[in-house]
Amino acid sequence: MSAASPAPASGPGSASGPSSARRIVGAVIHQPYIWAIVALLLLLIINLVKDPSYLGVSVNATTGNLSGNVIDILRASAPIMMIAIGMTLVIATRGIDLSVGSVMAVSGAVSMEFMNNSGGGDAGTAIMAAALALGISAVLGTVNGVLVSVVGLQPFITTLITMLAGRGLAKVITSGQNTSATNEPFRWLANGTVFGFPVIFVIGAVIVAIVAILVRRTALGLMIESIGINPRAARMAGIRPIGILISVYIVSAVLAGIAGIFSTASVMTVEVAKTGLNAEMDAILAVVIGGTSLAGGKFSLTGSVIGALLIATLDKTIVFLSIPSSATPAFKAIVIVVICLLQSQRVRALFARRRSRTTPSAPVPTRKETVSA
Amino acid sequence: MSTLIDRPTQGAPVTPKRSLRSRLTPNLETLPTLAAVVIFIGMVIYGEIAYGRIVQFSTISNLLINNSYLIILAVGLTFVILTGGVDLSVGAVIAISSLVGVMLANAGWNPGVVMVLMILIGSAFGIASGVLVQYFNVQPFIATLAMMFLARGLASMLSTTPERLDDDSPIRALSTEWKVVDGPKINDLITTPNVLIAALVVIVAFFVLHRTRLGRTVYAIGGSEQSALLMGLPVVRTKLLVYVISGTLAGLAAVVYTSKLGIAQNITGVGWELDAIAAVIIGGTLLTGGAGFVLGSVIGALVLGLMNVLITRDGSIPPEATTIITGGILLVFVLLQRLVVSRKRKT
Amino acid sequence: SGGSDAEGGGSAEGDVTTIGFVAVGPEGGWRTANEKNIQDSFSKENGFDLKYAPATNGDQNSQITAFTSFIDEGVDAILLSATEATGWESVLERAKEAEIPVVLLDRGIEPNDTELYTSRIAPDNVGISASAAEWANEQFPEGANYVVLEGPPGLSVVNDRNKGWDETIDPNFTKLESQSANWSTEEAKSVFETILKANNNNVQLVFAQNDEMGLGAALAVEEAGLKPGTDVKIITIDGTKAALEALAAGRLSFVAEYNPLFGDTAIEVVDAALAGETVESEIVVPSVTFDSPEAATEALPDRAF
Amino acid sequence: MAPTEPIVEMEDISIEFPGVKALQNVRFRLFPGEVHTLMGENGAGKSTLIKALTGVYKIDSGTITVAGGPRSFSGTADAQNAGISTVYQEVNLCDNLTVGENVMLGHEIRGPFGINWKKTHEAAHEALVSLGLGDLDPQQPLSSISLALQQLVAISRAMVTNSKVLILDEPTSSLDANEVEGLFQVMRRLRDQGVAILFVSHFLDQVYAISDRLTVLRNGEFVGEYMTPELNRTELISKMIGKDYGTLAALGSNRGRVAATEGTPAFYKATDLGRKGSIEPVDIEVHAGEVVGLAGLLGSGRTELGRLIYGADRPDSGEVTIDGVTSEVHSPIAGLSKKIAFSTENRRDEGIIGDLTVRENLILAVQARRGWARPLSRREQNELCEKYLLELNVRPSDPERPIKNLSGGNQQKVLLGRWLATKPELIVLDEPTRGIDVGAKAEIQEAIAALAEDGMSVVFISSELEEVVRLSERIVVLKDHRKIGEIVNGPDVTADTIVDLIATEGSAS
Ligand SMILES: Nc1ncnc2c1ncn2[C@@H]1O[C@H](COP(=O)(O)OP(=O)(O)OP(=O)(O)O)[C@@H](O)[C@H]1O
Ligand SMILES: Nc1ncnc2c1ncn2[C@@H]1O[C@H](COP(=O)(O)OP(=O)(O)OP(=O)(O)O)[C@@H](O)[C@H]1O
Ligand SMILES: [Mg+2]
Ligand SMILES: [Mg+2]
Repeated sequence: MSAASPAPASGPGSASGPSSARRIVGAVIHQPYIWAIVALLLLLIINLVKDPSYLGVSVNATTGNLSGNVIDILRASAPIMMIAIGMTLVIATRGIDLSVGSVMAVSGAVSMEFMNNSGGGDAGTAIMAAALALGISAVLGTVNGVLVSVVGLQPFITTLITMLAGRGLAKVITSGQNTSATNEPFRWLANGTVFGFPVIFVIGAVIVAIVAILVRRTALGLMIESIGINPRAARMAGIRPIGILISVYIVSAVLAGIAGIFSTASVMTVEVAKTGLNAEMDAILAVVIGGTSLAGGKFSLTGSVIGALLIATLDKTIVFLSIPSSATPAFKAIVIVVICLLQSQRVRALFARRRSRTTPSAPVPTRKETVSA
Repeated sequence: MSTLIDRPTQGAPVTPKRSLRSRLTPNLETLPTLAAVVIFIGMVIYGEIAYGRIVQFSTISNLLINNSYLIILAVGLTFVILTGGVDLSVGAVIAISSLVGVMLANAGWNPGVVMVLMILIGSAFGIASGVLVQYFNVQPFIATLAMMFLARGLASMLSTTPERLDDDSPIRALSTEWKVVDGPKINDLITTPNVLIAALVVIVAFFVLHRTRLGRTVYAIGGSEQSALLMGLPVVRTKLLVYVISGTLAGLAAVVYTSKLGIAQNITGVGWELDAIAAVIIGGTLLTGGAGFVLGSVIGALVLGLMNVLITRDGSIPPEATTIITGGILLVFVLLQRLVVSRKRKT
Repeated sequence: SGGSDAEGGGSAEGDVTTIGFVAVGPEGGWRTANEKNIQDSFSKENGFDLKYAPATNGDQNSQITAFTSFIDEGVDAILLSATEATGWESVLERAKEAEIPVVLLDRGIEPNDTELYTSRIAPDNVGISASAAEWANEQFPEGANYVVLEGPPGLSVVNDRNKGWDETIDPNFTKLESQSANWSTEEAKSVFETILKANNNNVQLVFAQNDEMGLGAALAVEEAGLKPGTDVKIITIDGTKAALEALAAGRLSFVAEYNPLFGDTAIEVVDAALAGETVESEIVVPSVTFDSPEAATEALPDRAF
Repeated sequence: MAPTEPIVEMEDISIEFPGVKALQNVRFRLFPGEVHTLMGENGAGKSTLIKALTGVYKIDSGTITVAGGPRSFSGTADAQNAGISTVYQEVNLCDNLTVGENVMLGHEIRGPFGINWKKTHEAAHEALVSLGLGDLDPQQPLSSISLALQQLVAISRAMVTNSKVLILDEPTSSLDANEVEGLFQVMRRLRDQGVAILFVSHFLDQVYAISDRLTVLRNGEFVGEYMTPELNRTELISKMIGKDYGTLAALGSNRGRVAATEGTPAFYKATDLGRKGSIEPVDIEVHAGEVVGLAGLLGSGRTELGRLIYGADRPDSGEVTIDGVTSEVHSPIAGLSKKIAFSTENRRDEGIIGDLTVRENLILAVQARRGWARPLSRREQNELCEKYLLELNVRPSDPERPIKNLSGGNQQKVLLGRWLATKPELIVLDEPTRGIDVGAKAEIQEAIAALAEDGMSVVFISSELEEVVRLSERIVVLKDHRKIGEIVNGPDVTADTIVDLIATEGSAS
């Protein structure tokens, strides 16, 4: 499903032979996101109990596309995946980006306003609109990055400010109106299919793969982690934190811009007060569920992708089971709490102790880590 | 085998210079808070000149009455933020606590018991956050986000329609308006029990933070949790306690707010946690913990309240600009703090 | 320095009447049209100085702050579009004490104590959703499976629109589900696509409580390879231009207008109140319904919102 | 002298961290009224034993008896309540608070209106006075005083409570001789009052000066318990390192090579290098293959000068030529690309990247210089690791272990490896041997000498003057952030030469 992002520990090239499959399974079981996978499977099973054909994918007779709940989930997960990937990188540097939801709204507002005014329905207009939207997103990301790295403001407060101002900016762009446009190629981004698969998911997966290669096949990942773990030491070792921090916030904002395009293209309307609302929370949850610590440092893109899928599945499951969607937060809360508990040292130590009754193994010492918000 | 450098005995280590610096440094620490006070006064003066009728009994009374809940929330968050944590759940806790409270009061429960229960609901969420943070090493952001989701979700399950407190409910008495000075027309100096509750909370919080070991431990944890632990301070208990304090005060804020409006609703308090955090930051508390004052947070809450009043008075600011203005003001304050901190590092 | 008299502020300069408008703020097409209409009506040329105070994120507390601030300032009259019906007693009493007339726009207050305000000008939410239900009853004499897409649960509009619908719809209709899509097109599309799957596309009717959600539902229907208007009929409330265009194109089936344009009425009421005349406490703004593409096409050219 | 009942008795203590047996069946006894030193190489398990006693780490097996009864503490606070005060190895204070608040944290004096600040500050002053810090203002922020003073402040915390047991883990690592003597006087006084003191230090002089009894650990195992006077230094060292003292004795001196660099152009030459508020303009030059020592009192500005050479801080005056080329070194990466390396004295905050593995830490600087786009292949990384872990004798030598799990001394070696891997032509070593055991110290000194022999330029900073004299060819002496002189090393130069220079310059000004 998420073959796009290579596991940080074992590169695809190194794994070969019949034992490699077992080794990958073995490696996955020890990953912190194993519980997210379990939760994801559980949700799918619950849905299957309600409707045994839940996982069925069929070709829609009228549209000729693949259709099914799984397809819907993939589609819904694409925007979350985008912002979660960007958020992962930001969090790895010990930061946080609360502005992604507002950047989504700005990006959507820019593209809708542009297409609405230019009136062109062709692919060129769509590309121009998207480029403009991503450009402005990048500017917002630069503002975040510069305030955090050069001025030295705290990421939480910096991005809280851009979150407030960004939403305002989106409203200014459309003069407070929800703006629609018609442009078939743009709409196709979110609603079309290639080889029966939703374009939006394919693009999402490709972008995830690009980001994964960019950070894992170069030394960027190592540098990002170094900055997240010990910024002063990283600088002394010759890493340029300012450049990396600014780029990370730009990447996060551009990915949020893409998410904004995705979610406005699906209805071809930007709703200035709604588009991307609380999206930052979903992204942060996806990252944490995926096993990346908010304290920065080691990160897992695969984990975040799984986290995004889990959140999309949860959203869909609530509606599928006819539970009032206003109760969704409560279910999210339960999922987070349970997964965080399972990931915690204390609970893992408990498991280890239970296991050590049969095989002698190391009890885990209680070690306190300094936690920063 | 080894000789260490002998320090010339009489060459005392620059003590006089240091004591001068030490007399200066506390001022630097209070500077962001002082700046908040100055800007608040500036806003008052500007408002009075530009729009008039700011410096009058009723406006000031209403500023306090309308923001007493925010002051209480900001005080609670000051504790949490001083330890380097954050509590995102307070807004949602107000929703669930006031909903449960009104429903029980209308079901005929003793109002005293109901109010205590409302506060305890806040405490319960605080304990849950604290346990997650302290015992399971969940980051404060995530733990309290989970509690925010839980509280909001439970509130929506309880009721999605506004629950109205009976007209004769004694809980409403907390918002009885007492005229301290009866001015012409409605220009009276008014206070309500709610305002007094908020004032009491501020005084007690100030005392706890500056005059008890608990308070000092809060600051120490904010400085370095690891050090506090190895110095033998009760870190575990204190960290748990700050979340309980924050939760409890959110419960109290629910009582205050409910008594004022007489209703409770599942959507009450959306985004108030951000208002409270903004108030704390404007008041000069560092988000990384270890430095700040509870009185600053009160000023921060009043700055936000006054800003809303001024925007209303102006009456021509487009709605899309309001959040930009809030963001801008916040930016000015944190830049100011940043300046102070870097100035301090240079000395 | 607190002393002042009520005449000191707004009307001291002569004919300019200062009006405080406690508003909701951008929320959707309908709200924008409504608030723009009010702002345009109470213009400088008409002798008004309108102070516009939108709520922050629809938070009632910010409205109360704005309201009290207007009282403290001593405006001549206050227009109130409450985000929430309840909890207004104490501030309204203060306005009364300060002798400032209050006119409620759109949303009413609960409990509806007419002593506390001058008049309420609004279309009839209950009546409008009832008219939508009547149309549904006609269209599906032997009933149908339907879904309600509602606004954020808890809002009084949502409760009113549910009330009118539920009271009127025939008992032989089956309500498959009532789900919130938070007034949003995007959410409505996502929610409805799942509902369609959960019910194997066996849905004949959607009651969307605003235009935006109805348009989202139409997209989901098309996405599922069905035809809106034929396979699934969609009812929306508000009557914005976008909805009428969709109705004209056959993508929606019924649009009930919730008329936002009552600025002129509001001016009359305010003038009367300031002149000391008694005003009717309940003024219903007449609204129309559109039940066919033709009706929509006809209305479109001079649709103001 | 030794009463019959030990106040602390640890039997068969074992602790295992993932992959490391930090302690195996260790026993330890502490009697009232004695100073008992815990000896052992880096990573022998000294700090771990202390943390086991105070409950910071849970023991896997074994028993701890305190004052006659079995005890297991849940942490420092718990141990403190039972009369055991501890000063841990790294300075653990809160630098957002004042000196006095740090001293009194948890022991503030309370009155009817909460904490009585006046009395609390007075008590803090008293505790500071007992360590000879009477002129330190308790109201000044901790962050404004030097690391050495902070270490003393940390110790004075222990003076506030009337403890029966006092644990000091390497309290002297950044103190000067006077301060050490002051501390020893206090320790003797407390000992005479019947307090049991557990002491850790790598300085043998200090150990012999203060301790009554020794326990030696090696590789997490108990080697033996001895009365100090009954064990001579050579025997002690052999017990610690498990082999003969010969390696250490054989260590030569660089003094013979002094003249070799005269006349040739300097590899690194700075004129008027300075930075406001940290160091006044300095002229300094280093030749290829030369070791230049920086000597001075604590806080004299040696670190600052080292940082300016590397570019860790931006100089605001001065001209630098490297290899004859005028250069600007304004950031660490600029220093690195000019083939300068800098090993920090502040290992925890500026050195290691705790959660990364030894391998990642080791290659970091090389990678930073190559830039992010040209990653080192896994093979290249492994080669670097193999080479330097072996060369510097890092234990354990597993490159995939998080560096934070290594003992302090081994972390230091990995960091040295990080810099050597960049093949620098000039390396600035700031206190590379601080807190390092005798064996490792000798190894590192040897490595430095060998590097210079191979033509590398070295700037060597150490508080141990003998070390500076032994290794350097020229010694730059700093005082109060100024360069006050330069000594060409020779047979008649000793530590006292430098001390005299500092003292006379002091009285002259
Ligand atoms: N938290 C930890 N996790 C894993 N391993 C650890 C941890 N702390 C220490 N160790 C390991 O335990 C062993 C003993 O370390 P300890 O810090 O006790 O050494 P030490 O004798 O105090 O050395 P030094 O003189 O360098 O301070 C070392 O091998 C170290 O790598
Ligand atoms: N992190 C810091 N915070 C505040 N002051 C500092 C800090 N580091 C150094 N200083 C101050 O700068 C001055 C010079 O310190 P520096 O570290 O250069 O001295 P040094 O000669 O290297 O001594 P040391 O043996 O401690 O390394 C000292 O007075 C010290 O108090
Ligand atoms: Mg140690
Ligand atoms: Mg130094």
